[in-house]
Amino acid sequence: MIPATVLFWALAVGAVAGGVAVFAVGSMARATFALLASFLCVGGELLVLDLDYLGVLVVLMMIMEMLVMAVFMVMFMMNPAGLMPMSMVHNRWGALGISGAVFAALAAGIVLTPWPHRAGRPPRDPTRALGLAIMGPKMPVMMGIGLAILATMIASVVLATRRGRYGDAE
Amino acid sequence: MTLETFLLLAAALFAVGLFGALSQQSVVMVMMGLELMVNGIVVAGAAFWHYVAPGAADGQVLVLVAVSVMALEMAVGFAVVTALFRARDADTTDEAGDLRG
Amino acid sequence: MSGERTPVWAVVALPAAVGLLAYAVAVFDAVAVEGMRGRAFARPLRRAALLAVRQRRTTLAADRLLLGAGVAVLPAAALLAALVVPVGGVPVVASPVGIVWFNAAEVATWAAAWLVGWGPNAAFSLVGGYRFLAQGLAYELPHMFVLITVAVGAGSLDLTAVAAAQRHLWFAVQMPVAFALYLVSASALAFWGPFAHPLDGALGADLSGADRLLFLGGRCAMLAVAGAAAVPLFLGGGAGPLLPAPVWSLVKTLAVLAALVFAGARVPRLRMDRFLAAAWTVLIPVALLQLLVVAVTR
Amino acid sequence: MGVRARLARYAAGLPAPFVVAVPGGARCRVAVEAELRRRGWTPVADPVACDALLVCGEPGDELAAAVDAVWAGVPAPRVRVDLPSRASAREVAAALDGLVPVLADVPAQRAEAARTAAKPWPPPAEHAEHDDESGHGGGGMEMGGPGGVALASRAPDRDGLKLDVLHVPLGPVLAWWPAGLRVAVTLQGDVVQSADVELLPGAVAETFWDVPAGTPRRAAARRRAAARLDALARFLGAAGWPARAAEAARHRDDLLADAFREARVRRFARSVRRSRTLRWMARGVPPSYLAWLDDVETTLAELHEPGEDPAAWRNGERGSCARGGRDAAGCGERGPGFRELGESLVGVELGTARLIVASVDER
Repeated sequence: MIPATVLFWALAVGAVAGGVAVFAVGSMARATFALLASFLCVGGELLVLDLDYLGVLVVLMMIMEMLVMAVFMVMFMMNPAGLMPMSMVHNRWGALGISGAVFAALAAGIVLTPWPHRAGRPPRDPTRALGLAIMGPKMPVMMGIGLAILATMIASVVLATRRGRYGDAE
Repeated sequence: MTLETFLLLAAALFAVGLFGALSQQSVVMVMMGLELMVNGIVVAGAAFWHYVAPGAADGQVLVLVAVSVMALEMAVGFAVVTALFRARDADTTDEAGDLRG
Repeated sequence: MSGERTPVWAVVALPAAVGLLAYAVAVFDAVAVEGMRGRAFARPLRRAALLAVRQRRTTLAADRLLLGAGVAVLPAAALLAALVVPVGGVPVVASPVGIVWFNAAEVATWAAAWLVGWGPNAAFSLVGGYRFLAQGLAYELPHMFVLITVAVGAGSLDLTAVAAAQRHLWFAVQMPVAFALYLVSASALAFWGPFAHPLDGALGADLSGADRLLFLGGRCAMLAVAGAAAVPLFLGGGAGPLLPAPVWSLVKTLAVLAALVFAGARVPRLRMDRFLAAAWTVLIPVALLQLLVVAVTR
Repeated sequence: MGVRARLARYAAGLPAPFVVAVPGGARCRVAVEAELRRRGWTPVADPVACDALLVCGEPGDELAAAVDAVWAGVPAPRVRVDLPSRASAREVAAALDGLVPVLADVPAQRAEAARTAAKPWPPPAEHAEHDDESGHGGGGMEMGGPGGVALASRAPDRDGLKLDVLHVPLGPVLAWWPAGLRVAVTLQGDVVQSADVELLPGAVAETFWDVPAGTPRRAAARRRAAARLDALARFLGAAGWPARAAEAARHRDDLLADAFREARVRRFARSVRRSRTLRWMARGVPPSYLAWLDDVETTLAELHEPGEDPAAWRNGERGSCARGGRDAAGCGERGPGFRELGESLVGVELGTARLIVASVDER
């Protein structure tokens, strides 16, 4: 197998490059698939960390999400294929400054703080541990997510359809 | 491939997402920036699980929650954009700044 | 991946095996539509040769990068899905989450369809491409619930463990509804037979030459791998009297593929708007019911 | 010459034909389809995938322009055969024999490929009155978009949004499509917003399916049943059932050649009628295919009745729903003619639109 370090750095550079390409590339369709590439690299990173289930889950969900985003992108954007040069950006330099500062602060924090050492050993099958946790002590988390999903479904249908809240009033 | 390098990757993704969210006019692109930021959190959560507390499954649950948040955020975001597009026939953040203080 | 050392020859043999299975699917299709007399065995080869030597078709302001990506993703997804499918008990990559990996590779066909639809910048292929998203969603949910049902029945996400769990009773018998739903959604995710809606929206209309060969070949390969995965999922993997395990896997795979292709030829292409409503209102509840039954009785 | 030449020669052994139907060329099209089936050269669904474009009949100038535009898009190696509408079976066989050598001639095809080297299809004239090499749409009232095609305009759609509108022609060169029909469609997504129908005439009027006065009763009945089976083949093809469509075409040719077995035709008609899936798919589409099945079965029944007065046949009072007896009672609900097609296509999804067009049989 490829040594983990090489794999890590390759995927890390891929993820950040994909992220940058999202806002650099002209065509909206290419921006969506650059974001998908970035997420696939993050899924790979999770596999490198022996989180098999979560890594493949990220890959699975992100492919579906990015395609739904691509359809909305084509639907709403004026110039989806980027054939007409136009820039949809405001205060580009301000944003660059802020995000640069945030990254510097985070990096300093990461390097300086003495991180605690590992407590305990990773279980033989992390997926089983996750399963038992969300069915056991973390059950409220699962119920919370379930309710949130239900609320989102209802909210998005009500918002997106023309009828709005009061039936066919308008 | 230590905890610090994973956290640096997470920070980089977060920063790129923040730049995108701040600089883009189109709501759909802002949402892409937000997705990248949550993506940074996923990497950080997994790294903390692997390097700091592999015994408990809390790190994994955090990653699960982060992935769900990404899906929900996108769903609601597109619902808002559709409603905005129907009402104002525009999808840029500038034309939706009514609540601006 | 925590799989043990994968044999080097397996990495080379895999594309060859998937290619052969895809050729078998193409031959079944030729026989199903034109009957035996049309030199069915040579037909796919000649058509493949024709595509191999043809010019590529370029349309106005096409997005070559995404079109190329779309055409490459379909066969790549088939190979990725085949990585975790055990043939006679030994997969190329023994992944503990084989089922989720297989499902992720199948969802990649959505990306391929959308990219090939978007690439040539043509109205009908764009319609064929993006409509496949609505269709994919309607077939993916029952497909996902069926795979979860199998995982619950076997108590593991690893395809080898799933095959082992069917020693005394095959899942096709224990959960017949799940098996039927799997066959429906697997052929729908490879947009085959009655589910070839994108192709009637002319999804591949602007492809020619090597692009078309890779895309349609990838489609056959995707169906072939879905058929191969049906064996460990529902038909007890390599188990069977007399013959060794890999031979049984192959025989069962070919049987499933023949059933899929010939049944598909006997039904007209389903109209998308009609079938999607049925998929949401019928297939998903039925899949959930089957999951409930298996979860309770296990 | 290496692998490519050998591959090209191997591929030329089985041409992939695409049959272009032209008004007035029905005799030639039926003969070509029968000959292709005999050789096992199954026609392909779209022109881009074909390497042999067979134009059956003499198209009018507008239709000829459309066929040339499609021919320009067919990648090499390719061959085009224009057959006269009066072509006999022997001429058709001779023309098809000529296909394989032309396709297998690798140097000529390589020259052909170089000549049509990867030039994208130029947008129609009214969009971009520009000189060739500039490639940028200078003229036209819209601002010149990239490559001379303006950006899509927007219009309100049924969900209250203002989305892109595409103006796209359906036909006239399409598989399973009435000869010479062009439907200029305004598409929003995959929903047809408006459709205006246009019939591009052929050089010769269509006479093949007509039942001239005084033809013997048996021949007239066979011709009528064959006409219905031809329409059925097109409908089944558009409905995405290639196996049954090929079967319908085979029965049509057997009927025309008077070498048919009635039991087999009846079994075919019964199995198509009994298909619940087809009935489910055809809801919302005028079910004229059921009326055609009735026609075929009643016409077959009439073949056995003792000496009928041929005059009764000519004006078709007792005849089935032939063109003459169009509004005879009990003829099943008549689908809309081509003229009235426009309205029935509005607000319909693309796949359904093709089914509606295929359910019209204006012989």
